[in-house]
Amino acid sequence: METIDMRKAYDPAFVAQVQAESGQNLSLCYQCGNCTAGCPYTFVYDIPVSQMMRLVQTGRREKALSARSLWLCASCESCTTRCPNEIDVARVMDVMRHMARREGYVSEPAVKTFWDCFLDSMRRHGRVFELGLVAAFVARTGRFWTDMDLGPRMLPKGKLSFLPHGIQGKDEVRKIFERFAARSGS
Amino acid sequence: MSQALTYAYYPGCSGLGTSREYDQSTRAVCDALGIGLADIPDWSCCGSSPAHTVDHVLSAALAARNLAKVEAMGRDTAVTPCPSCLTNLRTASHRMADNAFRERTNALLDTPCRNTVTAKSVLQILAEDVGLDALARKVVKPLAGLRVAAYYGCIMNRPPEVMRFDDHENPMAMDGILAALGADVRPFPLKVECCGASYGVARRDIVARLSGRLLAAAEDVGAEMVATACPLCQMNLDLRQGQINSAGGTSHHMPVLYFTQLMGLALGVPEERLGLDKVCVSPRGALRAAAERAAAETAKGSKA
Amino acid sequence: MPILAGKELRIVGFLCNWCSYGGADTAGVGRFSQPTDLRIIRVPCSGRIDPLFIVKTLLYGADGVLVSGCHPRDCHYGQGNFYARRRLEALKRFLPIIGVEPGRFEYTWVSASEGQRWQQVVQGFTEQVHALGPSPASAVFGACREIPDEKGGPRVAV
Amino acid sequence: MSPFETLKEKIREALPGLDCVIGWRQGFDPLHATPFFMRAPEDVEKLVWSPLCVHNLSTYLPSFRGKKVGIVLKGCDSRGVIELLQEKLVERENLVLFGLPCSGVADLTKLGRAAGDLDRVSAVAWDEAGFTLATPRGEVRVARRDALADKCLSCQFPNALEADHLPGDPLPPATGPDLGDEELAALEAMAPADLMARWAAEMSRCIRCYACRNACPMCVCRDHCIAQSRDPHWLSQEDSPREKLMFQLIHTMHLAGRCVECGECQRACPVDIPILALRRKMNRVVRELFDYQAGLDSQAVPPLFTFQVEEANIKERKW
Amino acid sequence: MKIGVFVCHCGSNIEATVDTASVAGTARAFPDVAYATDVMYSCSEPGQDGIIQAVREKGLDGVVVASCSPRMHETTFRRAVERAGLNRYMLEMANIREHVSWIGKDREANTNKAAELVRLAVEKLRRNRALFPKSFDITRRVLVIGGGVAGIQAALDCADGGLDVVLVEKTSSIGGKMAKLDKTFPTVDCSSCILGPKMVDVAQHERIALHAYAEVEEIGGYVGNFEVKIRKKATFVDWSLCTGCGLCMEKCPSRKSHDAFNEGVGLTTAINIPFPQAIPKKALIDARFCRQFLKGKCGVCAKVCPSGAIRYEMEDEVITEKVGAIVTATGFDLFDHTKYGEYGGGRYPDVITSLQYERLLSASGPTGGHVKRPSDGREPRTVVFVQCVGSRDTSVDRPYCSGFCCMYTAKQAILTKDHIPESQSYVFYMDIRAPGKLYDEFTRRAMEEYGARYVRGRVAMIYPKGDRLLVRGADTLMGEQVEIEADLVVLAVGAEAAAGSPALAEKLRISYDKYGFFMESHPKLRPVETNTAGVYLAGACQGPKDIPSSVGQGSAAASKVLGLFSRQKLESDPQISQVNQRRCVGCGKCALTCPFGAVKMIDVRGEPKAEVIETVCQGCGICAVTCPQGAVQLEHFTDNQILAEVNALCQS
Repeated sequence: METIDMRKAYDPAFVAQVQAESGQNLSLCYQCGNCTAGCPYTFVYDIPVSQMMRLVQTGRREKALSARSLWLCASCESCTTRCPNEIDVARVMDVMRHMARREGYVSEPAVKTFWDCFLDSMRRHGRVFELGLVAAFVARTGRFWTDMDLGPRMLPKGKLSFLPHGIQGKDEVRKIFERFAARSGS
Repeated sequence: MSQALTYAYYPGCSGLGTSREYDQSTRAVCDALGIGLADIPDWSCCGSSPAHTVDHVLSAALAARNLAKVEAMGRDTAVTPCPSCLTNLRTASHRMADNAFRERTNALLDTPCRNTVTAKSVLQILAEDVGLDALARKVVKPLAGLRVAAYYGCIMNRPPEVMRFDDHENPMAMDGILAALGADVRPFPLKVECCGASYGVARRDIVARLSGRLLAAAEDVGAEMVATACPLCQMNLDLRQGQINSAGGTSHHMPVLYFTQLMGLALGVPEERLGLDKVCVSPRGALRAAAERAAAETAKGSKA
Repeated sequence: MPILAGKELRIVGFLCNWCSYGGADTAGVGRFSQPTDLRIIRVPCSGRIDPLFIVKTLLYGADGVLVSGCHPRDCHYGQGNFYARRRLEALKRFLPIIGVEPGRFEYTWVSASEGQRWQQVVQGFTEQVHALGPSPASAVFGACREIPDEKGGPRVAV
Repeated sequence: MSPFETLKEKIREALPGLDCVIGWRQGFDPLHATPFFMRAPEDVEKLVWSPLCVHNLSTYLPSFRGKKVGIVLKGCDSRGVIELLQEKLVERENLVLFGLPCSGVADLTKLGRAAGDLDRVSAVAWDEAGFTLATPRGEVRVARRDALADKCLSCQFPNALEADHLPGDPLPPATGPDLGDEELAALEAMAPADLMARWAAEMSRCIRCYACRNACPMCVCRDHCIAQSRDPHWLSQEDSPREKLMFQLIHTMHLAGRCVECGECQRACPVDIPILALRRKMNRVVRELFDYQAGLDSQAVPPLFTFQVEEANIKERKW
Repeated sequence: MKIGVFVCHCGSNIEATVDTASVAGTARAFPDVAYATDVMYSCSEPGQDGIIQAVREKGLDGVVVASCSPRMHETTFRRAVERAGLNRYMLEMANIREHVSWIGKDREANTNKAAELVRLAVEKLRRNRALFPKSFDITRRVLVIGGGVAGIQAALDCADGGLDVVLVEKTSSIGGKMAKLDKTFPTVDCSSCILGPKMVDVAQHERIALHAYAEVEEIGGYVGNFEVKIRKKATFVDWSLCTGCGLCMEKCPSRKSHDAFNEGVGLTTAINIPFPQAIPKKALIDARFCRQFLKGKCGVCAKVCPSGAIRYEMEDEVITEKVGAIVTATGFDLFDHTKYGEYGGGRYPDVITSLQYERLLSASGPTGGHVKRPSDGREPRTVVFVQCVGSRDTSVDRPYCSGFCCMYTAKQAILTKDHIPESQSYVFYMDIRAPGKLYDEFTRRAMEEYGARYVRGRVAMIYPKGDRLLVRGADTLMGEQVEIEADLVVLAVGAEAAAGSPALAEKLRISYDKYGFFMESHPKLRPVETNTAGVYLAGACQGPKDIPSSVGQGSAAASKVLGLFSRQKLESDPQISQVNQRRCVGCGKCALTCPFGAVKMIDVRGEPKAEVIETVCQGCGICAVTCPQGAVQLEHFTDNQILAEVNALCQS
């Protein structure tokens, strides 16, 4: 295991950015571990959430933003609700996920692809077209086996529409995405 | 309860698809209870989880487009059955209380949002507006004998500063409703634990583990049915029950219904308006067992 | 105060000895940094503060006056802050009629333990007074001249 | 017998047991009535009662403390008496109160404005509709609402609130415009710096005669007014608008919750500074905060000399 | 007048951000200032000597010390000027430390501000005059409020020192929290064996009058002469007749009454003596459960009582006691763990508080000292202790450390092993706080000798799984989520201010912090005094404290009372109101508003005039504001003094 030079490893800009974008003061965290204790996703995380907070405290941009945990957080709010220091932990995770996305850290590609497909569907139709979403996901990931087992169970129930529910205001929704893209300069 | 009670209604995208029965039963139950639901004209997706994983302003804007529509309707309360939509609508409102954030949000919109709308869940209005005593009086087919666990999902009540409804660790609104319907509501300990959310498609292992734990806990407290208030929870627990069983080597056979479907049954709403046929694990067996149990109870009672 | 012209405004505080003066001490002990504008006059109780002291202070050159006492029910003398609350509230509502902006006078309650709160009060009030700028009183009435005091003879200026 | 004649009869009857009865008599010219201390029954014949009886005679009462006196009261004057009773500066058992219903008194400044020069008015008459002034230019007619004191136009207490004798039928409250409110609204609409400058300009006319104070029935300090003391030393002798305004504010604060708004301060001002507005503002504040008006109840405690643990109308501000 | 100004460096505390020499230089130009200098430590002996020397050599008649807060050292410097031959009130202080040097780093602005504060002090001092205290008689009795170990110690020490003591206890027995404990750390002494004899001493001490089941209703008066109204709550038993035989408890048919002494772990009878060692050992009826009160008929206890002591018609009685000093020892309450919904919010019977566990461990407890689960009476094998429940948790408004939970948890882990050798304890902790003699060694023993497994992390949730409890927490040292299936979970609940503390503080006119703990006069140097003369603090009412600290404070408070009463008479503070009767018009507004009735109206040659009763006036100055002609002036805070301060600030 490497020895860390605490001074060199500390990226003050990273700490400041996370705190500014999340509106949370990470120095309030005293590492009690309550977030990790309650997090239903700890079992799939590479770095438990309390240590994600620690990485912010110690200014470890690279390690934090490349964590798979960021992409596996479901924002279930267990950590935020139970934090004894009232830190909105889920928001901090969300903000780091924004940063990771912007800076090209994608350690769980399938998850990101699913979300991208979801947003695409929304952008295109104004509402989410579930069957189209899964189809797009399969197409992009090549994971043709995705939920194939569920098809036979669902189709007879008449739950899945084969056509999207377009709305009149779908241009408005598209413009939201466009303005957002223009604002963030991407 | 006033007959004139009418809310702006936001069905949410899944209401048109995978949770069609939730939408149907919500409308049927509200109808039966004299609560008017006025659909928000030309509503769009709230942004759901994917939007807030990208950016909080984008997420708020997608939600705020709908809030602005409610404002245009001249209403101040919007109700939605889906906790995920609810979270997005309420989080958008919560953050837009900050003027700078609201301005950034409105910059993405054609029609600016004034942030005058309060979003509430269907569960909240049914629990708060109707009243449990009044509800109990309207029951025509009590759910007597039905051993049910009320499962709220992780974001119906959390974080409490945003959701402002019921207890965030031990919510009781649905328990209260089901009890008023006559059901035998079990003390379910994992009411607010996450089911795996939308990871079913990309990481089904997550859902198998988390939802599997919920089903096991429901069985542990003797429930024969789970009542939910969330489309994603219902889908994970019901539609993916097979995946759960094969991943965990279990053999759960637990019907998972929306609480509104159970309300409809008890209030005597015709079954075809409740979409009972749309759930994967059939509730028939559990309902029959409950009815038999209730009959036996009554017989015992009359003998004694 | 020419050396600090433009940086500081003249803010006068009237603080009761038991709670708020102690709270200001607690803030000092905690090293809670504050703007330097405020000058504190210590009185035993907020009930000792004649609203006319405040009128006088505002008319004779202060840009802001801050009064602080014990929280209601916590007065060291039992009732002083209850009387003060009535007097000060009446004064606060009256002052605009002579052209004193409402934001130039505030009264609040800070206990001896509330160092952090005192910091926030001072910070907030100072910002509020700076947002209003210098009081019109000096421009309208001119700078105060030497006032011969009751002991007779003019005082020596600083 | 007219109510006034009845009252005179009552005064004649009471006088033997009293040190004096305070009323009004004709003054040095047709427009002025003047305070009058009746000691003998024959003095009563000189007593006058007219819209020119402007003075609030209750101002004189504290100087008769301990002696038995009578006093003739308009409604507004009676509030001064009640306030003095409340503060135990006069004793009820030593007073005989002769009340008269009053339909308003003239504001000589207003009449002067209409007549051009008050000194050259040779006669004055009045009726329901107004005043007629005989001037060298001929008769000048002034409508009631242009002639009466502001306070009379909206007077809520035309009848003495406390009286031993109150002949005649009580009058209803006046329903005219509240000019005081309008004046306050106009002042409050001004920018703060302009308003302060306006006061400075007004006060620059002040000659520090203290007529405002001497006319005030609630100014009970008399020889010990802090305006003129060295201990305590609130004011210097400097002739500046600041010092003069400070005195007005001292007067206003000392009157908070005690002022009966008789307007004597402003009426007495020889240079017509609108100082009543300050007292009126404070009265508004006291009324909105404590739902209290001075001079209505001799048993009440003025609001600044008491408190509620939970104040209904004072909300703690967030700091 | 000749004034000397002494500007203190306070080492670097002031000098670092204030140019004290420049302040002294500026001060030399102030009116009447004859001498000004800066000093290193004005409060030190050489510092004080320097002041005294300057007064004598320069012929000063007044001194301004610019240093720390007057709340810190005003008394010190008053004594110094007195030693120099001046009246002690010819001193003013400028607070240039707490209000200047410690709150800003801008040396220029600070120096300027310091100089202005000195000017303020000089202008006030120019109007000071010599004041002389009056002496008055004192009542040599002390009231002790609260009969826990701190109050017991204070009462015994005062009584042994020859004072008459009135001890008021809210519950029906003294003993407090300590009486409920099984053992004490770090010695594992039996709690009732060491407390019991002290309780008996209280009962037997001829100088102690004990009012149990009583509360302080009202407190009037001042140091030396307080008048206290005490409400003796109705016990429905005539204690002068009750012998504590316990026959009533044996026969009482209402056996499901809340057992407060046992923290609700067991049940008791409606008429009960809370525990065998209770002092006084007297029965009382809990009317909430008594059939006589609920149903109007029963009367069993009245029938069986051999001394005929039962009085169903008894009512509260309010008595008045005169005392000269008060020791407040009202202790603490436990945090209400039901606020933690994630730990079951009180819904799971086998999730209990640490004090409930003490009762399970105690041989005199409801289980006779056998550790049994409340749900099924089974002996637990796996016991999980969760620390910091209601401590160091901002989200429940308890950000402070309760101080003693780490220690009692270690003790309970040790006792668990003693009671059930085959058991295994787990302790979830955040940090171990054990800074006391033999304390850290004790927690080490819990781990090393008794095998308690300590896990560094908080617990996020507890929920039932079968008939056990699943405890899910984190091991932050491993960075892992961990689960333990436990038979019993003990929550180490923190301390909070006793219910009703703020109300009592208001009666006592002392300050309390935002959590309800009483404020000491100085956190380091005056830990048992309050800012109200004659009122002292002992024990956990001032902040969470363990037994040795509470006992120490009980003795400390007693020594303060004994010191106070060692004087024949007390001196009144001369900073009180005075009436200039020449200016008084006798309107009586001052008398109307005085909270103490210290102003009376007298007749002076036929005219009413106000007069201040000097030993009753407390110097608040409310009256001074009511007097329009300024006839009432508060000495040392006269209109002219305050106006001089205002002028000093407004002309610069």
